[in-house]
Amino acid sequence: MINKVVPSAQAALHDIFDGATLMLGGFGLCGIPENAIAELIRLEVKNLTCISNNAGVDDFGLGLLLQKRQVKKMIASYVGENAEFERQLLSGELEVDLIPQGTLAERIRAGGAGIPAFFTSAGYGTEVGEGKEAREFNGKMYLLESWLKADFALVKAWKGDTAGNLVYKGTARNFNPLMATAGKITIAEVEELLPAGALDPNQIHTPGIFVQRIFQGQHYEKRIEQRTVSSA
Amino acid sequence: MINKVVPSAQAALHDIFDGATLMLGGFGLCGIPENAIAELIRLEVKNLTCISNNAGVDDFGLGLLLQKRQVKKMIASYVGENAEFERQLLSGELEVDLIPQGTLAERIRAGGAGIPAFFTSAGYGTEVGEGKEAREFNGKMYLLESWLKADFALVKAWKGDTAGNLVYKGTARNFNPLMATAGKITIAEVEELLPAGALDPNQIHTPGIFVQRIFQGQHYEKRIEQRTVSSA
Amino acid sequence: MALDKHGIARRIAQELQDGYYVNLGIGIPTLVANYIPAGMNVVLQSENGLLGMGPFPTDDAVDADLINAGKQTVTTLPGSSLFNSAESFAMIRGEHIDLTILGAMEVSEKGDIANWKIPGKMVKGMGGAMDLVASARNIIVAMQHTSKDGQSKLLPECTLPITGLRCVKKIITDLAVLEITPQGFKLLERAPGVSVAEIQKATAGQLIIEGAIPEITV
Amino acid sequence: MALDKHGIARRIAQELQDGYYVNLGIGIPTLVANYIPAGMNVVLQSENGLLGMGPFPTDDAVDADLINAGKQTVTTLPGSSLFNSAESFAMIRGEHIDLTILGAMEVSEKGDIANWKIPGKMVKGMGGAMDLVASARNIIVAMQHTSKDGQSKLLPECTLPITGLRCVKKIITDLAVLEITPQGFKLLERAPGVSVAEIQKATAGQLIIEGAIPEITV
Repeated sequence: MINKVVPSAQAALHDIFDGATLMLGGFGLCGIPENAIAELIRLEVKNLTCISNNAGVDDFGLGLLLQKRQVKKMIASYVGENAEFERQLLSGELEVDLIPQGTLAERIRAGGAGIPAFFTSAGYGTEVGEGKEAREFNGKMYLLESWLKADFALVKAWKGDTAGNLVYKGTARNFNPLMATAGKITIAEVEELLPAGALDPNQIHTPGIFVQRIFQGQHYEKRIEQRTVSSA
Repeated sequence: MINKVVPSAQAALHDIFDGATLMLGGFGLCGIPENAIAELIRLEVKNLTCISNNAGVDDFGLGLLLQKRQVKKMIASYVGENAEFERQLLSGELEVDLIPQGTLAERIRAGGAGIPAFFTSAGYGTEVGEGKEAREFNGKMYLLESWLKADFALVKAWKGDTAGNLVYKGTARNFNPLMATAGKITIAEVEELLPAGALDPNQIHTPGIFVQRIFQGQHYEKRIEQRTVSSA
Repeated sequence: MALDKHGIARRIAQELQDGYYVNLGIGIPTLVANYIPAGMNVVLQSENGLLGMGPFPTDDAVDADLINAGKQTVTTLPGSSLFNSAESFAMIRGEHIDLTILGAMEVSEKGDIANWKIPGKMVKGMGGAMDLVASARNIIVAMQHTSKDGQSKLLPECTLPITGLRCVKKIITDLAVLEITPQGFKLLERAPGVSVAEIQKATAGQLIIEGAIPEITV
Repeated sequence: MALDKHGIARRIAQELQDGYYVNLGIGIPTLVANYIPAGMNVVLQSENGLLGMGPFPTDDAVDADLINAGKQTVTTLPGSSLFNSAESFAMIRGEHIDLTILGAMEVSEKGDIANWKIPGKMVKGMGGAMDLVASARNIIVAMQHTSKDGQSKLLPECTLPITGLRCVKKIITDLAVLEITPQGFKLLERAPGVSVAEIQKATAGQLIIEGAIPEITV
């Protein structure tokens, strides 16, 4: 089997360039590639286009990149937890493309699956549909949406093996498996890196073919946005 | 959790009607819904439109339905293992729609996912593209293909639970999870039926929402088309 | 007396049916989970990738890798399943969800809904709302009848950017239960002690009143 | 002497590179798996849902639930993965496969391929071939140079229904290795002891011969 392991985030992200288009997995702060984000900050790469469902919070996740003004354009579905984001957006410092969440997910899947465009009903009759081709199927209106791809996809998994196979945990899966398919170079960080053969082939979420580089992540903080509990 | 269990193939398939459109999982004879096919024969339903990657062999799988002349139209990608099929097709007794395998898979997924149409490059410039809208994206030509849905999807899984969650084994997965999403009524037969909670939520291939009825299958033959072995 | 948000959630819970798969939006809709009638099997979908959402975890069972679409820590139940965002919206777009309950800033008498943007002021994004309203078979809106400054949120036309056209079926507010009909908002029930006249006053869009309007019982 | 099918497979194996993901069609292409150079990491994809296809099982390890696209029983390897047919063709359509090797009934000098239908005689269906040829970054055809009755299969234009347009990059036959160029079939290598004149005679399409043509070494 092909070995995709690199020793560190530094080795994995060494060729990310100013102006690159990145996909970053995660929903809120759940399942984000913490090590890759830290390395992007260390690299000080600029003018990034970031495709991610959310934009982190002010002081964690993608919010850290926004703080450092490394992001030129953000493509997301919901950015409500980030005041700095809203400030940069309203002041015009940041380009933003807001996309319905299901359309965002499907456009990324389409990018990975070689489907240049598809029809979806989400956003018809709204601002999202402006300038887009609309068509009726079976009496309902749909919009034509195009695929999304990225120079680099940065994803985070629970377990991975040396062949690049990935398994996610809980709702930390979210956009990660989709983005893994749509990056020209997909870089996976994992909580636990295992030898090929340690994962059940029947239970792989991302087959290794989609992953170009994999590394063992360090020091996961896994910050919780809303710690809600019930009494036992 | 909602309980989807019915006691038998007979109970599960009782309302399948003459002229119904069916999807049947499987690739070759691998992962086919053996119990459901046997029940279709017992029911003697006629004029069926069957969507399935293959058409079985002369005396097993979908071939049994062809023998009994229960099939009006077959939608498939490859039917090379079935002489009776080829006879009925060449004689005009059977309507046949041959579709590239990836397009067939994606059209079924689209049916389940509410995507009425999408572009794919497969078949452009061939008979498959005749009468279809073609469009260029990034210098390459693509065909517009529409979703496929069915009145009933008949799928076969390895393990299932009372909530309708399914797990497949090996390459018996193939079209089964896609078809499960695209049936108005999806009927799953399983080798092992378990209580809800027995399967790891992180490792479900088909979430229960897609399954309307599930039953414990009996007497799986699992016939092998080409038993190829190597010396130890 | 107008219903509080728990009252609204309790009234919405009466719309549930055994065997329903339900997507609950953020805010009041989330509270509906607390009022599912005992013995009724209802499965909650969270669009970030969970079917069969359970209650909040006990303190020692909190898992950062298990949240709902509102980013709250949650639990799974026996029979739950986890999946990616494309599969999640395949469920939604493919009309596999029986009922969607969500909040709104405005609803028009035609059933249009606005809940994602206030131009120049608030830009949080639509999240999954546009997908949900474009595809749900049945959409119930849970909201206050009027804004904090007393403006009606039930309008002839939405003034804010639209989330979806002609999609809302029913509205449950602090004052009333209303159904969208070709003629406008049809008043079905009123909050205990709230008069039809009060509801009329708080409703800017066309209000249809036919016969005696019963009180909401929760 | 013309190559036998194992010779063709051996020559094709020289096209493999370390780190390649490869889809092998039914027939001669399947044999290529036997000639992967030792120490080279090549992963075989089977479009029915397996990445990392291993050798045929020993008799006691045969599993009816584990077959390849040719319906033969196979095995997995450490690092293999299994997936559904939509995911499988997402890999193919999304150009994640480095090399596709398949058989053909005809190839044109422009790189068109026909391998799925003989009108009125044979209708087996295209299976995954149309998806593979429409999306593969690199396609090698493995076939006999001529049909059983001696007709050339390398033509100016295909006469049979097309599987895909302008997609074949290289052809490896019992007689020769040829590359598709804008000018036609460029002869790269000839089978041991087979003359350029013999290849010319067996090739109906435009054949480009530049300089000395080396013999295939396998």
